[in-house]
Amino acid sequence: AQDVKLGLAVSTLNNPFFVDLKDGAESMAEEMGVEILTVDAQDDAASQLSSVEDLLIKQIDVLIVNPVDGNAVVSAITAANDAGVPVITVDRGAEGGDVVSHIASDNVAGGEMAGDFIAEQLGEEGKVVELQGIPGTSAARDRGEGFNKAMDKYSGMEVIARQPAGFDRAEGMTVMENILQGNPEIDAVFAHNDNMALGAMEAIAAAGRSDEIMIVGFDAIDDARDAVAEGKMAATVAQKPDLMGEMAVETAIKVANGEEVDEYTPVPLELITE
Amino acid sequence: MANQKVLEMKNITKTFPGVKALDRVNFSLEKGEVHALLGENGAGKSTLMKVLNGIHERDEGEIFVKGEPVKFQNTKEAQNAGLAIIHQELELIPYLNVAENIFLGREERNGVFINYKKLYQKTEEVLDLLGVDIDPKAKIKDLNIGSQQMVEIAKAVSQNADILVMDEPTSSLTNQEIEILFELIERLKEQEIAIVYISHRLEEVFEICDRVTVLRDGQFVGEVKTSETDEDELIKMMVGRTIEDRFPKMKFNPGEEILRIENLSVPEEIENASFSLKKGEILGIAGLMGSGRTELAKAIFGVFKEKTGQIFYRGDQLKINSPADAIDNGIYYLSEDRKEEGLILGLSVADNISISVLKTILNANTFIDAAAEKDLAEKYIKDLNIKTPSEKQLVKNLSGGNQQKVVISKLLSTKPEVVIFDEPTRGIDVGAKREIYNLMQDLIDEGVAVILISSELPEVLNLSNRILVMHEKEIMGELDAAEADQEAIMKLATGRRSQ
Amino acid sequence: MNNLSSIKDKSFLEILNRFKTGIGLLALVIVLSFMSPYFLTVPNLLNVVRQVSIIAIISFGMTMVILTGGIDLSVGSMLAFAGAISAGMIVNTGLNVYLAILIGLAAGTALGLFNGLAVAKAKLPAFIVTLAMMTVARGFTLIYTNGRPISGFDETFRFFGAGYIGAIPVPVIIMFLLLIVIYILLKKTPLGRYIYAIGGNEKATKLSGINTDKIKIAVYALNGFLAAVSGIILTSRLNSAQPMAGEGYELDAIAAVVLGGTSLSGGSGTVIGTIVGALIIAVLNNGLNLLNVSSFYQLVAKGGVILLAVFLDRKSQQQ
Amino acid sequence: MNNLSSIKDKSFLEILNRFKTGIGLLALVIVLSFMSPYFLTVPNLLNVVRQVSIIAIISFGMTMVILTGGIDLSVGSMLAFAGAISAGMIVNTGLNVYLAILIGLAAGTALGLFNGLAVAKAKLPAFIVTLAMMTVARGFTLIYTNGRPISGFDETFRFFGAGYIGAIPVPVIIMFLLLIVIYILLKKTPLGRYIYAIGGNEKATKLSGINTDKIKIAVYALNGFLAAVSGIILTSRLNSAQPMAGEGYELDAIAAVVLGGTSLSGGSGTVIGTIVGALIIAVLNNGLNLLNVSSFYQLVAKGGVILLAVFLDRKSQQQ
Ligand SMILES: Nc1ncnc2c1ncn2[C@@H]1O[C@H](COP(=O)(O)OP(=O)(O)OP(=O)(O)O)[C@@H](O)[C@H]1O
Ligand SMILES: Nc1ncnc2c1ncn2[C@@H]1O[C@H](COP(=O)(O)OP(=O)(O)OP(=O)(O)O)[C@@H](O)[C@H]1O
Ligand SMILES: [Mg+2]
Ligand SMILES: [Mg+2]
Repeated sequence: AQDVKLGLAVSTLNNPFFVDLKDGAESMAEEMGVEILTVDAQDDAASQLSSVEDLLIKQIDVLIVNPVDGNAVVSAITAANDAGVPVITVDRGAEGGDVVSHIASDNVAGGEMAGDFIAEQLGEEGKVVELQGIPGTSAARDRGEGFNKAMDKYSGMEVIARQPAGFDRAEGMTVMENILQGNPEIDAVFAHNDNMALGAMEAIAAAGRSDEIMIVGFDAIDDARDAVAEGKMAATVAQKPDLMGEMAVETAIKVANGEEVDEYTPVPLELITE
Repeated sequence: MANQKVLEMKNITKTFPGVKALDRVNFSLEKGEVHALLGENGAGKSTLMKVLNGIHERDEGEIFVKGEPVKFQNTKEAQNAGLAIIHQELELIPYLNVAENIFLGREERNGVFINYKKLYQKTEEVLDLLGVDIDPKAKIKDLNIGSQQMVEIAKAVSQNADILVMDEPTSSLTNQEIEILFELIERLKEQEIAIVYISHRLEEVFEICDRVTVLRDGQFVGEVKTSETDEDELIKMMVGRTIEDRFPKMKFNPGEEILRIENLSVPEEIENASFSLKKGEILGIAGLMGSGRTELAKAIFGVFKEKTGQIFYRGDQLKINSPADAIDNGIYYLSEDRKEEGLILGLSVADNISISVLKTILNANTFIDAAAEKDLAEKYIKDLNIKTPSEKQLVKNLSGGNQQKVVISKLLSTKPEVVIFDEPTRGIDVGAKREIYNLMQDLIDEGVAVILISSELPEVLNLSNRILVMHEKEIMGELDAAEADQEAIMKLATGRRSQ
Repeated sequence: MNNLSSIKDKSFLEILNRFKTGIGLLALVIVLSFMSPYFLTVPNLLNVVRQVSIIAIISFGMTMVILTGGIDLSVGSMLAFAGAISAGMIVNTGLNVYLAILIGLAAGTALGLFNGLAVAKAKLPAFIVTLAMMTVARGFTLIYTNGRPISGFDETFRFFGAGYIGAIPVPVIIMFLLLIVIYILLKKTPLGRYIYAIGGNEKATKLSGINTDKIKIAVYALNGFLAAVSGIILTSRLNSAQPMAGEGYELDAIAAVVLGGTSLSGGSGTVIGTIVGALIIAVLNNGLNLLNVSSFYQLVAKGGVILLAVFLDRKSQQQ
Repeated sequence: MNNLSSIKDKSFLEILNRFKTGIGLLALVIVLSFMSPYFLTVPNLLNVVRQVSIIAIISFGMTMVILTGGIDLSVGSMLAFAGAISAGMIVNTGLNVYLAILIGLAAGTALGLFNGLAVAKAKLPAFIVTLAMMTVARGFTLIYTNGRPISGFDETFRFFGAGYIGAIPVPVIIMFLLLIVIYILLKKTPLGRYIYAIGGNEKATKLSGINTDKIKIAVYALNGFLAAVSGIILTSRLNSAQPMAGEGYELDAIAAVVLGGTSLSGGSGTVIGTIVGALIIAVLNNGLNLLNVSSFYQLVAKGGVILLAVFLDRKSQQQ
């Protein structure tokens, strides 16, 4: 693996999930002795295209991209294809272009997993609050879709409030506080990410309703794992971002060396419940 | 008390980009004297005083205050050395009240707090000293320009300075207020305070000043005792030639009626104003400050949204809902407040002159014809003798009087048929005043109708053929200028109606 | 003309106007009371004032900055930085809580001081200076935290964000104390007057012998300090220092200030108006949550109501 | 006093100053050329100008708005809205591409027009009006797209964002054409002059017989139009209309304008300065990526360099 230069375009590093992904990739690259150049799009599809263009100027051998958006990333992938640079996608897929390998776990499936878990715990009957991510982002869309798919399966499950809280812990807390005011009866909260779940957890604790309301998050960041371990949260869906990063780099090195790789490598989801 | 020099300025030189504003100027001031500083617009009077106060840094020269060489870096240092200045362009804070403005930076304190009780009390004292009736709690933005000027004066006087610079303090004052100011100056003199007095009104100079220093084009021309000179000599020193009479003998040629106002009212501003105006005449409007002259003019000009009554123009009723309507119909109003309402200070002389007529100097109906614009600006720079390095100079860098000429140029460029001049000669030098009077003559010769609002009664009396007098938002009566005198006007202006 | 009756009319009108500043808020409160039975309840109202405290404290500082004719886009980042520093001192370094808070406050003040120096001394535009500080301070925070939240505080620290004194949440008390202090500062002290004066006419203020640079520096530093207070309360309240905390708060704070009637060009406005503005935003968010308006429509409703509120306010003030 | 030599000095200085507006950019380019072998290459420079075009086009409109003394925070949302409408017309409705683009442009212009009316006629503060529009237009976009991207265009549409004429990318050509048009508009037409005049002294401009309301409305509408142009280029370039496109672009655009020397209080500035400002930001982003500065440090570097660039510029202009 001499002189291989990889490019990694991350959707955002303002979220520990993707920081883990990046850290996994970078430590694997270090272990394997290859150079890796990381750029951050700060969740802006246009900015991702620009930074991929910048990477291509530096003549990388393989592009690993964690798309901000599956459709918009196609332009970036095409640009890489045109420059003869093979592309690997991580975490989110692309809707077009030549992608040699896709490494991800399924957000929709994760949402569904969380929904099923809640239904199961409540005996298929209860009132649930959904804290949504930033409207229009793929994570909010997919996790919400999976969760609501699960809810629709059970006639006894009712989503009594769906409110956006910006993937942000402070906003998760504020929004939950307001929902608590308006809903004397709540059995569970599903949040599109752990940050919002943890914010909601603080709000629920402050309202003294921790015993009545179970909380399920998504991402399995450290704080959430701790909360689950302490019994403050019921569960969080783990996507193993560091593993994804590691696998992406392994695959990229194989591609660079001309070896065969799998078109799709699923990273198993895991529901962390204690 | 004579011959004690409190201030000496030697060989002061100051250059701005493109302008040598001061060229080796000397100036000295004695204890207890009122020393006039005269010169045409742009001669460098204000600049010399700004150099003295540390607002501008001098390029060369020396300044001695009470014998000590000084170089003030800012106004604070100048203040501490006993200097105070009344700025020509009012420098007040619009949203603070009168008391806060007067004592800005010198507040009475009560521990860490402002002692408002004492602040208002001291403000009352200063205002009483000036004999003006201004509410210490009124915000500056709600005061008219004359009252603002009084506040500026009060601010300087309240500093108890040994050297007081007054840069055109009377330009926005009424006769009555000027009298009060002069009494105050007399008292200050008795307290051995030295005063530099800048004004374009020569009669004032003879009334209160002991000595006169004249500047021309940034250079020292001479220093004379007031008692040993006369107006003609001073004018000659200032402009380098003699000027005949202060006022030209106006020749009126009233033609048909062009404008008639019937029962014009604006809530809280104007009550039931009616008058008519003929082509080729000058209708003077006199009145005390706050009598509503400006508001009447603005009402005609379409500034106020709510108004009742009719305006007939060239025989037909005309709806004027905005200044644009007025200007499109050939009616132009020159504001008394050039800084707030006249000029766009950050744009050039040419940009300001052409703004109202840009649409008439287009190439291909779309682009401003740069050459035509330059010609237009240069024509007025020449006609009105505007002192500026070029038409591209920013207006904010012109002297006050030259700024006024720029506003007048803007008005003239529209070739109006009715012109309302509101204090047109404010801050303008003798020579330029004469030019403006001549210009009014030219206007009426061409059949333009002129309305002249002025707080200088001689101006109204000498230049108009008819005079309206206002009091408390109402027109009190009309006088024939040929028969009227100051007394008759004052009678009406103070509310005693003519029969 | 300056006769007494007109003066009296004047101040009567002014009082009426001052009362009217809250008309948008009042209208909002009335409408929401009818629309949701949960809205006009003591717990919910306490909830709202607790929520408003974070933004309100920042917007007090923002009011002063805007009064001088400036702007500060870096408040959100300074907030996050101060919160992270305090949290790091407690969790990683094991420092005494009060000392850690002091260090956090000092950190925020230092960043604000830098803003002030760059604006007043280097004469750079406040927008650019604070935009740069916004990214730099965010970068510092991410570097310091390595992009991960810092969590796990004891009760002493949690008191400031999550505690109560009597029935009143501590952040609300802090907010009120700061409101009073800044109200007095602006109304009763020379510094306050100079802040208005600089925004009204900086040149004239300078000509009055006032060291305008010093005042601007003080205002920006104070703003950094207040952002730090907010950051520490937020960290305590969330029980976690978030590296991305406070993102976008600058817009909320400026909106509160402008909704409250302060002119963006400086020189006029009050901190009372600002708290009304902040309440409008907070009540609106609370109401939309209570009414369970769906996320996309929430955006439309939020914008529309803000526009309506400011429209009502301005109309009523034009008498 | 009025002697010729002094006039010549003046205009020489002026020319020098005009040249100096780009000194921050120049310094940046020189430094980056030394630091990265990839920087000063034709493909990379083309790359940078293509990247800058989206922000640049918005910031041209923003320049005009700011020159009048206003502000527009809604550009990013208007951009997304126009892009989504055009894309929806093509993909969902199957409309002719050019017609779809026209409808998108009209949509952006309509939103801008609303901003203008609210600012000029209802006399509401531009900050609040456009902040409200920012959330409302974002809400509209999300509702229209149901929160999902719209993708799948033919070559005709892709030409505007991804095509080339000769070796030059189409967005770059559009940007340059707009630059020239707006430069001429501001410098050579009455409308342009009035825009400066309003920012300099609105009252005096009105009293000079100019319908200032009409001009402000035109400027905001034009700004909406330019945001729409940007939105359509971006949609075409990304081959997808993103509901969250353009978020935060308002700050980039305002930064470009202010970096380019336009005063936020209006009345002075140029669109040439703005393009220099936009280039500083784009070159900086590009350079930091080429130098592989890690993401958190990039924030610090970005803020620091922007501060330095504006510092150099202002210093050199104070001669
Ligand atoms: N800041 C400046 N920048 C450039 N030129 C200036 C500046 N200030 C004054 N000048 C120029 O210096 C000259 C002297 O101006 P000054 O204001 O001292 O005149 P003045 O004698 O006070 O005139 P006036 O009677 O009209 O007030 C004028 O030509 C003016 O244009
Ligand atoms: N912006 C304002 N807000 C409130 N009151 C104002 C305002 N401007 C002027 N006034 C008041 O309106 C009245 C009339 O104004 P003004 O002094 O301009 O009239 P005038 O007859 O033209 O007097 P003059 O021209 O001699 O100053 C005054 O009492 C003044 O204080
Ligand atoms: Mg002068
Ligand atoms: Mg008047």
